[in-house]
Amino acid sequence: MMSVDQYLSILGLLILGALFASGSFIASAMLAPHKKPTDAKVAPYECGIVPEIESPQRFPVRFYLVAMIFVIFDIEVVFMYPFAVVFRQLGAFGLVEVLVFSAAVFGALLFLVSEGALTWGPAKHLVPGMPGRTSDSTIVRIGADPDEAA
Amino acid sequence: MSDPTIRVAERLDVLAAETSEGEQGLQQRSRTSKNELGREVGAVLRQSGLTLDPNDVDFERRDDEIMIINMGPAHPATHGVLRLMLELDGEFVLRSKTVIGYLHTGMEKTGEVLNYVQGGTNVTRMDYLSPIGNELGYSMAVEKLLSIEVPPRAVWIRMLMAELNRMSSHLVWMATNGLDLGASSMMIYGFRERELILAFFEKTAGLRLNLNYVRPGGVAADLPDGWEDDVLVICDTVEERSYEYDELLTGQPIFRGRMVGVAPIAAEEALALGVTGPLLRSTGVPWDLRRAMPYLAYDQVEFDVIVGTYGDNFDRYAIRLNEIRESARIVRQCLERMPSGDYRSQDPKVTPPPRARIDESMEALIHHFKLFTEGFHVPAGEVYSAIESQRGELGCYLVSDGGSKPYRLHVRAPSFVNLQAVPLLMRGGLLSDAITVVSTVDPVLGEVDR
Amino acid sequence: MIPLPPAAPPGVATAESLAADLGCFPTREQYFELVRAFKDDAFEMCVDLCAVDYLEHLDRALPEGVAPSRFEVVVNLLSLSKRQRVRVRVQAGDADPEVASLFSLYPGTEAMEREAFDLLGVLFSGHPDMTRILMPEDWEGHPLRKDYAVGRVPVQFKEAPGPR
Amino acid sequence: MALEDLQHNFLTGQVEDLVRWARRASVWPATFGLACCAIEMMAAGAADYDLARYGMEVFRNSPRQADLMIVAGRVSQKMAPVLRQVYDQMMEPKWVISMGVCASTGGMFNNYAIVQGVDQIVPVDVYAPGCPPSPETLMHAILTLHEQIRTGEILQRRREGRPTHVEEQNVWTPDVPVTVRLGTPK
Repeated sequence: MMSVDQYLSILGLLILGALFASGSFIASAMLAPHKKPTDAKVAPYECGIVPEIESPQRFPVRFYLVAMIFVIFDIEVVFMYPFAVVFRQLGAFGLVEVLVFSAAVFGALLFLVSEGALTWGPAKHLVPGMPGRTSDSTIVRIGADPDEAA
Repeated sequence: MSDPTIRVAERLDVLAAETSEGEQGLQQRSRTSKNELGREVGAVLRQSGLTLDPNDVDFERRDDEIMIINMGPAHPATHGVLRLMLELDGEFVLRSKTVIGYLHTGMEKTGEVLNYVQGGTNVTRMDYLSPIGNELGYSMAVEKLLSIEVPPRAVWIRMLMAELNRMSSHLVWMATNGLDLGASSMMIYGFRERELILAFFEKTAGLRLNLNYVRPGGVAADLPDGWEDDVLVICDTVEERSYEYDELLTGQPIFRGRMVGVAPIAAEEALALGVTGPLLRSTGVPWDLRRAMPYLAYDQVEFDVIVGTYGDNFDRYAIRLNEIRESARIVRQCLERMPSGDYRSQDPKVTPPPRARIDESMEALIHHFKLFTEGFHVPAGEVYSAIESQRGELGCYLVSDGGSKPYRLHVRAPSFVNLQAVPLLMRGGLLSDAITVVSTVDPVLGEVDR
Repeated sequence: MIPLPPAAPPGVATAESLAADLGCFPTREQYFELVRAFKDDAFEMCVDLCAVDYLEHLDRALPEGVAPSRFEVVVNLLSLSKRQRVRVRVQAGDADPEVASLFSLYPGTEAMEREAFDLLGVLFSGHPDMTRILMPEDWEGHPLRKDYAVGRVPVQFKEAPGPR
Repeated sequence: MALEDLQHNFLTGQVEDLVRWARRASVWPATFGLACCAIEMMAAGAADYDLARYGMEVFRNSPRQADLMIVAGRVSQKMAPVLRQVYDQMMEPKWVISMGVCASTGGMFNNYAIVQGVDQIVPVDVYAPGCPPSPETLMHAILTLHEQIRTGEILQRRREGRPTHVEEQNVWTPDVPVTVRLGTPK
């Protein structure tokens, strides 16, 4: 019985959540204009132009790749939560345990980077002398002597 | 009753037909001719022979693999009402085409209706970031046709104002370029410095923008007294602040990542496209009209022509940043060597007599009346005069038939020609690079659409 | 006045032109060859191309041997190495003006030719994308022609009722 | 605690006033910069003439999040349908400031290319004169709009391009039809 009050806070959270969600739905239903939005308003906003050519729904595979990478690291964080709650009692053993776990996931990240899944840009042809460039290094000042300027 | 202000269209394609520009826009690959496709992919210039070889352009992309979207007229990053149709494969820009004309004001037609005295007000609204540049191009063309001499003080005042205008235009570029790349604090600094210059313009010409200050025959009014210390304050503040911008932007990894090595252009491609200004100088071609074909008194003033090496976005940024300092240097020399004398040519045909003399002499009254009703007559002929504005060579081709109105006024707008390099610069880059390309080409749509 | 380039087609009329080193008046047939000759003779950039409608001025000052026509295409060539400017004025015909396109020589003239077509109706054969550039797609007529009205909307100042 | 005992020591107000006050205080403009006036609008938004003090801190780029459209610049015939499309896609309640004489009446460009007055396309609430109007003039126009919002009706739609609160004096109305004129001028 004694443990019931532990769960009161969760109950409170659920009730507040439900209240807020339903509240916002009801408010928007009440306050929103009742007229059906016109075709112009429903049209996709493309900088003022209504597109004629229906854009295809197929997306390049790169986008799904990034989604999968996100899932891996999301799961890693989910496992961190229970650890974070009890990591004081676990002491040094817990710490080592988590480090091993995150090292394994970090291995996955290294593999991804080596495969080039995260480098999206065009093959940036790094011209020599690029990194150290300042706003003065690669420009030439041509003085007034006409032969040099020709 | 149905509310007229709400437009009820039955089907979506009625709306689409209203805003579509048909042939002018980007068509599906299956419906584009090979030559035009090469032009849009920007490939036509890749080879030294400047001819199109088919295997260079990958034609066999199927229509449903790619997406054509509009970076359209109402877009924050297109510096005005430029509509850029992009063909995207995911994040990569395969093909692009600029659709312009959304700010076409028919200025060349209006130019034929206004006489030579009023012409300046029409021309000055073309490139609204450099009013002095437009008026200078127009006035020098008229003066060449009239073959009259402008007094030295007017020449030096024009040079002073042109360089101040170059500083203010480059400051707006630094501001909007920073905003495009996410450095919104640069927007605030850029416009804060520009207010100093606009305050001086307002003090001299009465207006912040569209000044109509440079007129055929000289300038509208003399410099206000005490202008020396105003100009000195402007030069010191802007020059010292430009080093702050350097610190703020150049070292930033994000800024470098999006600017260094992005969208390079080769010298021969720039020349073939007729590109001028900082875009051409970034490829290493040392061509600045102020140095190559000096006008006004640019040959008596020493300044440096800033030339880049790689022709990429970073070079264009570095050129514009240093040109602000060069302009400040020129302005200081104008400060020291400003000749005295009258600020307009005393030729009664062109310049209205001072107000006081109108009461005394009948002849001055007739001149004044004739000038402000019908305007002065320009002998028949045609001339092309060019100056170096912020974006490149701004030329004014004027044909006169002996009357008091120009028969044909054509202004060669540098942004209009520089915009043709956009498909070439954007080829194969990311969508985020496309934003920096439009920003570093720095088009001003007022002069593109005229 | 600088001489014509060696590869120029024979018999091209030239004249003094204001603020340019040379003014050439080729016929429509000589036009493309002449511009190609200039391009090979270190004229790297075609700076400007525009069309002019001489509706009322068929008697304008032209060197002899050049038959004036209503439309005229004016091309400005620039040599960066020699720092010279040349202006080529070709007579483009009366009813439906047509001239060879310079796109294969100077790709930079693509937009300028489209604007000349859009505003004055001069056709350029061999141009990759001969469509309008400034006016809306469904616009009839070419606005910069001399017989096209300015399109002034009458401004009611005087007769407007009510407090002014 | 009868009513006469109230010493006005706490605020009372109708809900409408509250809504009007809230709307007036945070009107977000959509960036619809066309020509020279756009540069003055940006200058008004920057540090010296800060628009942020009126709650217009952010220039929203998409019409879905904007309340006010400042038509800053000359509207060409090609741009007219695009302007109308962006206006239609803005959320209610929305207002329009026509900034500059080119937007208000076609200005000095009385020719084939410019729509002679943006009120032929969208109903306009406040006209800001000037070519370009200096940032102070723009702010004066914005304050007049705030005044309109504070005193105007809340829900009533505008009719025929006239702001809501203008009483029915014989205001001169342009006899130009409220349609978008495409093609050659008649």
